[in-house]
Amino acid sequence: MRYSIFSLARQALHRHRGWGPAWRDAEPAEAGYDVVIVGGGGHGLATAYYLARVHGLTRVAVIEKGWIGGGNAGRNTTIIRSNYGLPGNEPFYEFSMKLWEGLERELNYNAMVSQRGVLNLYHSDPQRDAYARRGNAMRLHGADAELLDRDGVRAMVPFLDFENARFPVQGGLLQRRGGTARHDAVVWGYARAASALGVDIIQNCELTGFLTDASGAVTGVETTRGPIRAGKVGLAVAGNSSRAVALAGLTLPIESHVLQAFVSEGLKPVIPGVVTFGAGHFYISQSDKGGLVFGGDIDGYNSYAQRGNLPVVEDVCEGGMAVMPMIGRARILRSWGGIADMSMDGSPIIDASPLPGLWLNAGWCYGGFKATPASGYCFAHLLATETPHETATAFRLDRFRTGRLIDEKGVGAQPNLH
Amino acid sequence: MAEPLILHPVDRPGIATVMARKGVAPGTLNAALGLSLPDGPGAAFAGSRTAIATGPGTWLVLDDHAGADFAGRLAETLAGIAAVSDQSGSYLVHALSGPAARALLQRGLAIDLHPDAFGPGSAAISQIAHIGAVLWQVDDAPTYRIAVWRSYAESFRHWVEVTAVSLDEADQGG
Amino acid sequence: MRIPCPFCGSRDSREFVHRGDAGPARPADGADAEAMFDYVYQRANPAGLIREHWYHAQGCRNWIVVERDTRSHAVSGGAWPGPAR
Amino acid sequence: MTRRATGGLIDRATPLHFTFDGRALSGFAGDTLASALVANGVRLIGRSFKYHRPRGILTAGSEEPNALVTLRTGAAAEPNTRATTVELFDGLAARSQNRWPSLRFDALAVNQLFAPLFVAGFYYKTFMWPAAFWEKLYEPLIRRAAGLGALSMEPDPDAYDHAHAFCDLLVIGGGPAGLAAALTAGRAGLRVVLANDDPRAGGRLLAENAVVDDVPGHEWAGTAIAELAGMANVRVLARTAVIGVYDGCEYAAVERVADHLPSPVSGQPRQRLWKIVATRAILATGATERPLVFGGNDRPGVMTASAVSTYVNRFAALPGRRAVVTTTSDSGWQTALDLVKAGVTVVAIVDPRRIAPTHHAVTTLIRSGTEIMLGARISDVFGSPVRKVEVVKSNGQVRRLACDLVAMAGGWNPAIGLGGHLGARPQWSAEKHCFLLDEAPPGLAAAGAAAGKFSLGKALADGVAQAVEVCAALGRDCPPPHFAGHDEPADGTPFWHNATPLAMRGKAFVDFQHDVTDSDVALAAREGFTSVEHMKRYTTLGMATDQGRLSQLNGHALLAAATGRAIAEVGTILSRAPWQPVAIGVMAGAHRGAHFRPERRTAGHDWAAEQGATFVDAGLWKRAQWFARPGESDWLETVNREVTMTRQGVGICDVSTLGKIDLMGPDAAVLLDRLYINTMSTLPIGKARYGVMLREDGFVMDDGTVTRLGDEHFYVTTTTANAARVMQHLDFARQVLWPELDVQACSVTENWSTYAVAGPRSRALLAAALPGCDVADAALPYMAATTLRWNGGPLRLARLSFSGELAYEVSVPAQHGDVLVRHLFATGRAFDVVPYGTEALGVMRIEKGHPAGNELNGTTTAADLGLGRMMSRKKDYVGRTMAGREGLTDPARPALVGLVPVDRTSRIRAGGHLLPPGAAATAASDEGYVTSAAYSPTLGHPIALALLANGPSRHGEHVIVHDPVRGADVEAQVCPPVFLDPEGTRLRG
Repeated sequence: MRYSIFSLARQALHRHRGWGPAWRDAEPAEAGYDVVIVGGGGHGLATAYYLARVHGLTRVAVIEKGWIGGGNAGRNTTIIRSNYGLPGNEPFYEFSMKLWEGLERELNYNAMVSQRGVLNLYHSDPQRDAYARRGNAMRLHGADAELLDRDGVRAMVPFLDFENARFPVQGGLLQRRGGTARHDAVVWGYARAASALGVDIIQNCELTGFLTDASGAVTGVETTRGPIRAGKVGLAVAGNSSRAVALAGLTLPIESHVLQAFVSEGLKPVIPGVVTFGAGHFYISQSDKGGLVFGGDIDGYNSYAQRGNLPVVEDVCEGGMAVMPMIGRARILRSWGGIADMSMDGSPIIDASPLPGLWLNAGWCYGGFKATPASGYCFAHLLATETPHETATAFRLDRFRTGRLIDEKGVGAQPNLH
Repeated sequence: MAEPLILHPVDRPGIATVMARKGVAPGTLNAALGLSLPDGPGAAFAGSRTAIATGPGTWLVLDDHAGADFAGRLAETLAGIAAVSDQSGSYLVHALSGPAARALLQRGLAIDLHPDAFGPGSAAISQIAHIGAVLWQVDDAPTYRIAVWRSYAESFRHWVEVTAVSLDEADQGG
Repeated sequence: MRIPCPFCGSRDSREFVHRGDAGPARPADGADAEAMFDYVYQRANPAGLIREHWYHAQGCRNWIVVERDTRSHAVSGGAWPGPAR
Repeated sequence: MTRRATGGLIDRATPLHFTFDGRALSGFAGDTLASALVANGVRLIGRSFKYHRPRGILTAGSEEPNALVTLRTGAAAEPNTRATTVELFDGLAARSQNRWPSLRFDALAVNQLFAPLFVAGFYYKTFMWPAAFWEKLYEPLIRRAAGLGALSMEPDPDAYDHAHAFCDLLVIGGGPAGLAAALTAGRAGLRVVLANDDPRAGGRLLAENAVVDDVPGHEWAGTAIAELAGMANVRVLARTAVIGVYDGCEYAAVERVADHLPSPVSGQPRQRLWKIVATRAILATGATERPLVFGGNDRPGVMTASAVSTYVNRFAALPGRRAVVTTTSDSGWQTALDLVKAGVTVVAIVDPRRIAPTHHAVTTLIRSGTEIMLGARISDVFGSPVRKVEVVKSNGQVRRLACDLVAMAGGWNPAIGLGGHLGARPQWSAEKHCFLLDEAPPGLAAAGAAAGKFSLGKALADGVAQAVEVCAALGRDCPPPHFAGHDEPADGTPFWHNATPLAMRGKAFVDFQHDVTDSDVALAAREGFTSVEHMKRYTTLGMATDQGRLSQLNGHALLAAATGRAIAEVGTILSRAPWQPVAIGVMAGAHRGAHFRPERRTAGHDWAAEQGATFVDAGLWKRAQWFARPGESDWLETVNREVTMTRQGVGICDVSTLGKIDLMGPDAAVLLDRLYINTMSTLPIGKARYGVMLREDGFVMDDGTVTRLGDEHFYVTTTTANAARVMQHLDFARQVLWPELDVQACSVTENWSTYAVAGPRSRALLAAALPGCDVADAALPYMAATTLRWNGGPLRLARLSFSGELAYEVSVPAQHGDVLVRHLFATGRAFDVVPYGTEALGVMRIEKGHPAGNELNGTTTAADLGLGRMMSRKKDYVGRTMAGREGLTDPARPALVGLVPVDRTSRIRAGGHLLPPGAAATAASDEGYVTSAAYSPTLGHPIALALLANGPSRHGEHVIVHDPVRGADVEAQVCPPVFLDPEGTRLRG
C-alpha cells in the first residue's frame, strides 16, 4: 500500500488494521539468486534496491544475521554531508547527497532528511586554511560550502562559548545542504522498496562460509539457514568485514573499532543543525524528538563489543562543555557503540575482491551512514556491470599496494587516528 | 591539628634522567649514585638524593644539594654504564602534605593511594587532570612529591587550588 | 579498561596509546615491497584474542604487548615486546 | 493538605517552602518534591510527549516517566527533572513543562483529537510532499511539539569534579540486601564502598512497615549505616547513583553533592563523578514495580502500588482518600493494608488472580469494608484526576467504582540494568516472571530483589551470602552475620494486558512518557516490526527517560502475545549506560572553559607578556604570535616590522616549544640512520644536520635537526606539533623494532629553553652577550654547535637558521630561560634587537621555502617537498620501501612551488586551489592547492607556497588561485619555492 496522508487517514477509520508488513520476511530460495548481499544494513538494502530498480535484477537476496538495521545503520548519529576535500571522495559523497535529496519520493517513505546544515568550527589559522582548502574543493565538485568568520558563526549558534574558551572559535565551514536523516527509517524505507521490487530480505540468517567451485570462485554462501547459491556475493557488513572475508581466507586493510554515541533526554529545539568542535572531539545535532545526539572520537582499540569505555565518554563531554557550556545540565539518556571498519587510509573500498564472485563494500570507518544511498547505488552498479561507478573509481582495494591513497586526515596506516 | 593540606614548591637544583646501558644491571649503578636504585616502581632516598624508577632501567634522580651541572657530573661518573640527561629545567617539584593530601590527589589520579597499596617509598608516573606527573610518597603524614613538566606548572597549580577548595569534611581524613 | 603494564602495574587505559596487531615483524632490510605491504597494511583484526602493541605514553613510556579479547575487552596479560628483558 | 498527622520519615520541625508553577506550597525536610506535591494535593504535574495528555505522579523513584519538571530558574534551570528524585529544599522552584499556555489548559492537547492518525510510525508514511515543506513546515512543527523541557541557553553556572576510588567490594544500593552485604564485608575488613542513590539508607525499609532484628526497618537501616560510616575501611556514598559498568571492573557513579541545596556551597561542585575500580561488586538495586496495562492507566491518580506505599509510609502523604487497588502480586495487598492503616478507604481490591494470597492483609481488608474482587480486572479509568474506575468482574459483570486513587501492582522487575552494560543478555525466569542476570560483568553479582529474592528475609540473607562469597574469593575470613527479616508472601502472576476491546475503553499505555499504547505495539507487530529492537525503534517504546524500566517488559509481553511467541523467545533489550540520566556537565568535570585543556608556557612566557606579546595556541602551548608596538595599526604592520628588523638587524624568537630528544648509547647513530632518510652516522661531533623522517608508509612524518654532541650522544629536534609522535616513534623503533640496539632516549623538550637569534647582527649580539665564546665563522661555522658554561650551567649554541639569515639557536636549562632572554635583550638593546613571534617566523620560513606544518600534512612525500635528493640509496630506513610505490613516485604528484601574484597587490590565501588560466572552475581542472601564504615585507608583495601537479617543471607558468569560499580568483606566477637568497649567502655570512 502506498504511504500518504490519504492512506493514513483511510486506515485511521479502520483502526489501522489494513497495514501489512513493511517488507516481506523471506525464506532463502532453493533456486538461489543472481546476487546475494550479505548484510541487511542501509548499504546492503540500498544495494539490493538499486540492483532491482536501476539494473532490473530481481533475483536478489539480502541476508542479515540478526534484524535489519541492527548494526551501524541503527547505531550512528544520523549525519549526512558531503564536505570532503579529496578528489577520490568528494564526487561520491556529493552524489550521495543528491540521492538523499530525492530519497523520500523515490522510496515513498519519510526518512526525515533534514538539511539544517553542518557547521565545522575552526579555532586556528592553519585550521581555517585547511577548511578553506576543503570548502574550495567542495565547490569545485559542485557541492555547497561557505567559510564563516566568527561573527557568521555567532549569528548561527550564539550559544557557543565565545568569551571564555581555551581554544576560541574563529569561524566555521558550513555546508547548508548537510544535515541529518532518520537512520532507522532509511533502513526500513530501502527494505520496503526493495521488497516491493521482489528482493528477498532474509533475517536471522548468518554467514558461516562461502560456497566455491573447483576454480575457487565464490558461488554462494553458507549460512545458519543453509547454503544459498548466488551468481555473485556482495559483502556489506560494515564492522564485520574482516570476519566475513576471513571465512574466505582473505585479509583486508581494515581494523574494527568501536565508536560511541550519546543521546540526551528530549529538549525543546536548540541546536539548529550539526555542529562540530574543531579543537576537541565533539559533534552534536538534535533529533526531531528533541534529544541532543552527540559523539566524538573512536575509543581507539580494536573491538567487536559494540560498547566503549569511560575515557571517551569524559572526553566527549569535555568537548561539549568546552564549546557549548549551556548543555551542562542536559542529561545523557543513553549511549551506544557501533563497530566501525576503519580502513588504513580512512576511506572506503567498493571493489572486486581477489576471489572471483566475491565483491566488497567495506572500510566506511565511522562515516558510512551518509554514504548509504550512493554506496548502494555504486555497489549495485559494480555488481551489475563489473565496472566501478564514475563517482567511486578511487575506492579500489589495490590502492594500498599502489599508494594511491585517499587519506583525508593525513595520518597514514594507523586506523585509530583517522 | 595539622593543616589539612600544604602545598609548596621544592627547590631542586639537580634533576637528571639516568638510563642504564643495555645489559647493565641496576645494582651496577648504586655505588656511583650513592643510593640503592629501586629495581621496580618506587623511590629510594639517601641523604639529599632521591631516585624514582620511571621505567625499566630508567630513573629520575633528584638532588636537593647538587652543585652546578649535576647531570654533567653524573654522566661522567656513570660513563659506560648509563646515559644521563639533564632534566633540571624540565620539572617543577611540589610537596603536598597533610591529612587531605590523599583525597586531593585521588580527585585527579587514577592510582590507588590507600596506605595498603601506596606508602612511603612508593612512586608512580601517571597523569593528573590531563597533566603528566611523577609522584612519590615521602612519609606517612602523608607527604607526596609531585614533579610536573615546567610548562604545565601554572595549570597544575590551578587544578590543585580549585580542587583543594572543593574538599569537604569527608576528605579531611584522607 | 585497565591495562597491565609490566613495569607500572595495572593502569587506566587512558594513559596508553594503542597501536594494534603485534604479530607481524618488520621485514628485514632488502625485503620486497609485498612483504612490507603486508607488514604495514594487512594487520590482524580478529573477533577474539589479539596480541597488540600499546604504548604507556603517560607512564613509563614503554611499548608493551597486551593480550586482549576484542569481543569482551577482557585483558589476559601484558608483557614486554620481543625477547624477555 | 493530605499530610497525615503523624508518622513518616519527615522532619516536621523543619518546614520548607517551595513553588510549583508559581504557586506557593510547603513541605518538610525529608520530603521529595513529589511527596510534597502529593501532600499538597497537587495531582496534575505534567503533559505527555506526543498527545500532551495530563499526567500526575506514577512512581516514587528514578524510573518516574510522568512527573518531570523544570527545577530551579535562570541559568541553573534543570529541565526534565524527576520530581520523585528531588529532595525538597527551602526556596525550591519547579515548573511544569511541555505545555502551553498552562498546565491545566494545554493547546497541544488538541493532538489527542488526531490520535487516530498519530499512531506508531505515522510520520514515516506522510509529510513527504512537497519536498521543501519538510524543513520549512512539518519538521519545525514536530520539533516544537516534541522535546519536553527547555534548556536555559546560559552556560551551566555550577562546577563539577571527578574522583577515583579503589575497593575490594562496591555495594550498589543501600536497601536491605545492600546494607547486609556491606555490613558483612565491612566487618570482615574488606575495603568497601557503598553507593546509595537515596540520601537515606534503607531502600524499601523506608517505604514499608517492615521489621528487621525486631526493630522497625528504617531504624535498623539507620543503625546499620551508622556502623558502616564508622568503619575506616568503608566509604559510604549517599546520594550516589552508579550509572555505568565499564571494562576492568570500573564503575561510574554520580554523587549529587549539592542537588539537595538551594545552591552549591562555595567552591563545592554540584555533582561529582566517581570512577570506582572494584575487585568485586554486588548489585543490590532492588526491583521496579510494573504498571498494569488497562484503559486510562495514565490518568493522574493512577500510581504504582509501591509508590502509594512509599508516599503513605515514608512521607506520610496521602495520594488519595478513596482507593481502588489492582494487583497481580501479593505486594499489592500490602499496599491496600497500608492505605487502610492510614485511614484511606480502600473501595476494592481488584486481583485478576482467582485465589487470594495467604496474606495477613486479607482479613483486615475485609473487616474494613474493602470489596475483594478476585478474577476481576480494571477495564477503564475516568476523570482527570481519577473519579471512577470500571471493573469487569470474573462473571463478566461490569461495575463502576467511585475513587480518587488507583494503585496498580503488576509484579516486579529486578533492577538489573547495570548488569547488561557489558553486553550480557538477561534471561527470562519462568518461575519468577522476570528477567534475571544469567551472566554478569566480571566481578559483579546481583543480590536481593535484584536477584529475584523479593521477600525481605530472603533479600537480607542473600546480601550476606553474596558478601561472604566475595570475602572467600578474596581470601578473607568472614563469620556470616544473621539479619532477621520477615519472609512475607511475594508471589505474583503476571497479567500483561487487559484485552478489553479498544472501542470500549480509553487508551491503555505501555510507555507513559512516550505515549506508546497497546494498540501501537499491535500495529508494529502487524507491520512486521516483530524484533524487540524493531518494535522499540518503530514505536519508541522504552526510549523514554526511564529507558524502559517501566514499559519494556509489558511491551515485550504484548509483542510476544501478538506474534504467538513466548517472552523468553522475544527476549529483551539491553540497558545501556547511563543507567539513570546523568548531566553532561558532571561527565566533563572540571575541564571546561579556559581549563578545558592545560596550558603549556615556555620559560620566556612572562617576559613575552611583559613585552606586549599576543599569544597563539600551538597545540597546548601558548606561543608569542607577535609583539605589537604602540602606534602600529594592525598585526600585519607589526609582523612586517619584526621581519624587516630581523632581516636588517637582529631578532630573537622563542623556539622552546620544538620537540627535543636526547639520544645516547653506542648504537644511537645506527638508530638514527634507520629513522632518517639521510645519513646521520657520518655527522661529526659538534655538527648539526637537517633531517627528514618518514612513516613506514612512506610519507613524511617530521623534520628537524640532529646535532652530535658526543660520540654516543645526539640531540634531536622535532617540530612542535609532532614532538610526542616522534618520541613515540623513536621508542617503538628502539624497543620493538630493534631492541638489540644499545640506545637510550628521553624527551628533553622541557629542559631546554631555546631562542633563535637571527639576522646580520646576531653574531655581534651573541659576542657581546656571551663574552669568552668565540662565535666567529671560523670557530662556529654554519651548522656547527658547541656547549659552554653560562650562569652556572650549560649553554648550547648552534648555528642553525630557519629564517635564512645568519642565525643561532641558544639553549639553556629552562630554569635559566627567563634570565637568558632578559640577558639577550638587555645586551641586544645596543643592536636594536627585536623580539619576533610565530607570525614573523612563518613569514621568514615561507620566504625561504622551508616546509612546515602546512606542508608536512601527512600526505606529502619527501620528493613532493623537494627533498627527494636527501633519500639515501645506500641504507634501509623506515618508510623507504613504501615510498617507492607508484602512487608516491608519480611525477604528476603535486610538488612544492612558490607563487607570486601577477598583480603584486593581490593577496593569495592558503587553501586556494590551483587551476590553469581560462579553465572552468571544476574538479577536472584542479591542479593543486596553496599550502602557506604571507605578505613578504622583504620582497614587498605577497608570496605563497603551493603543491602543484608537475610543479617543479612549471616555473614561470601562470595559474589561477581559486578561492571561492573567501573571495575572487587571483592569477599567480609559478616560481621556485625559495624566494630569498637561494644560494644561502646570508646564512653562511
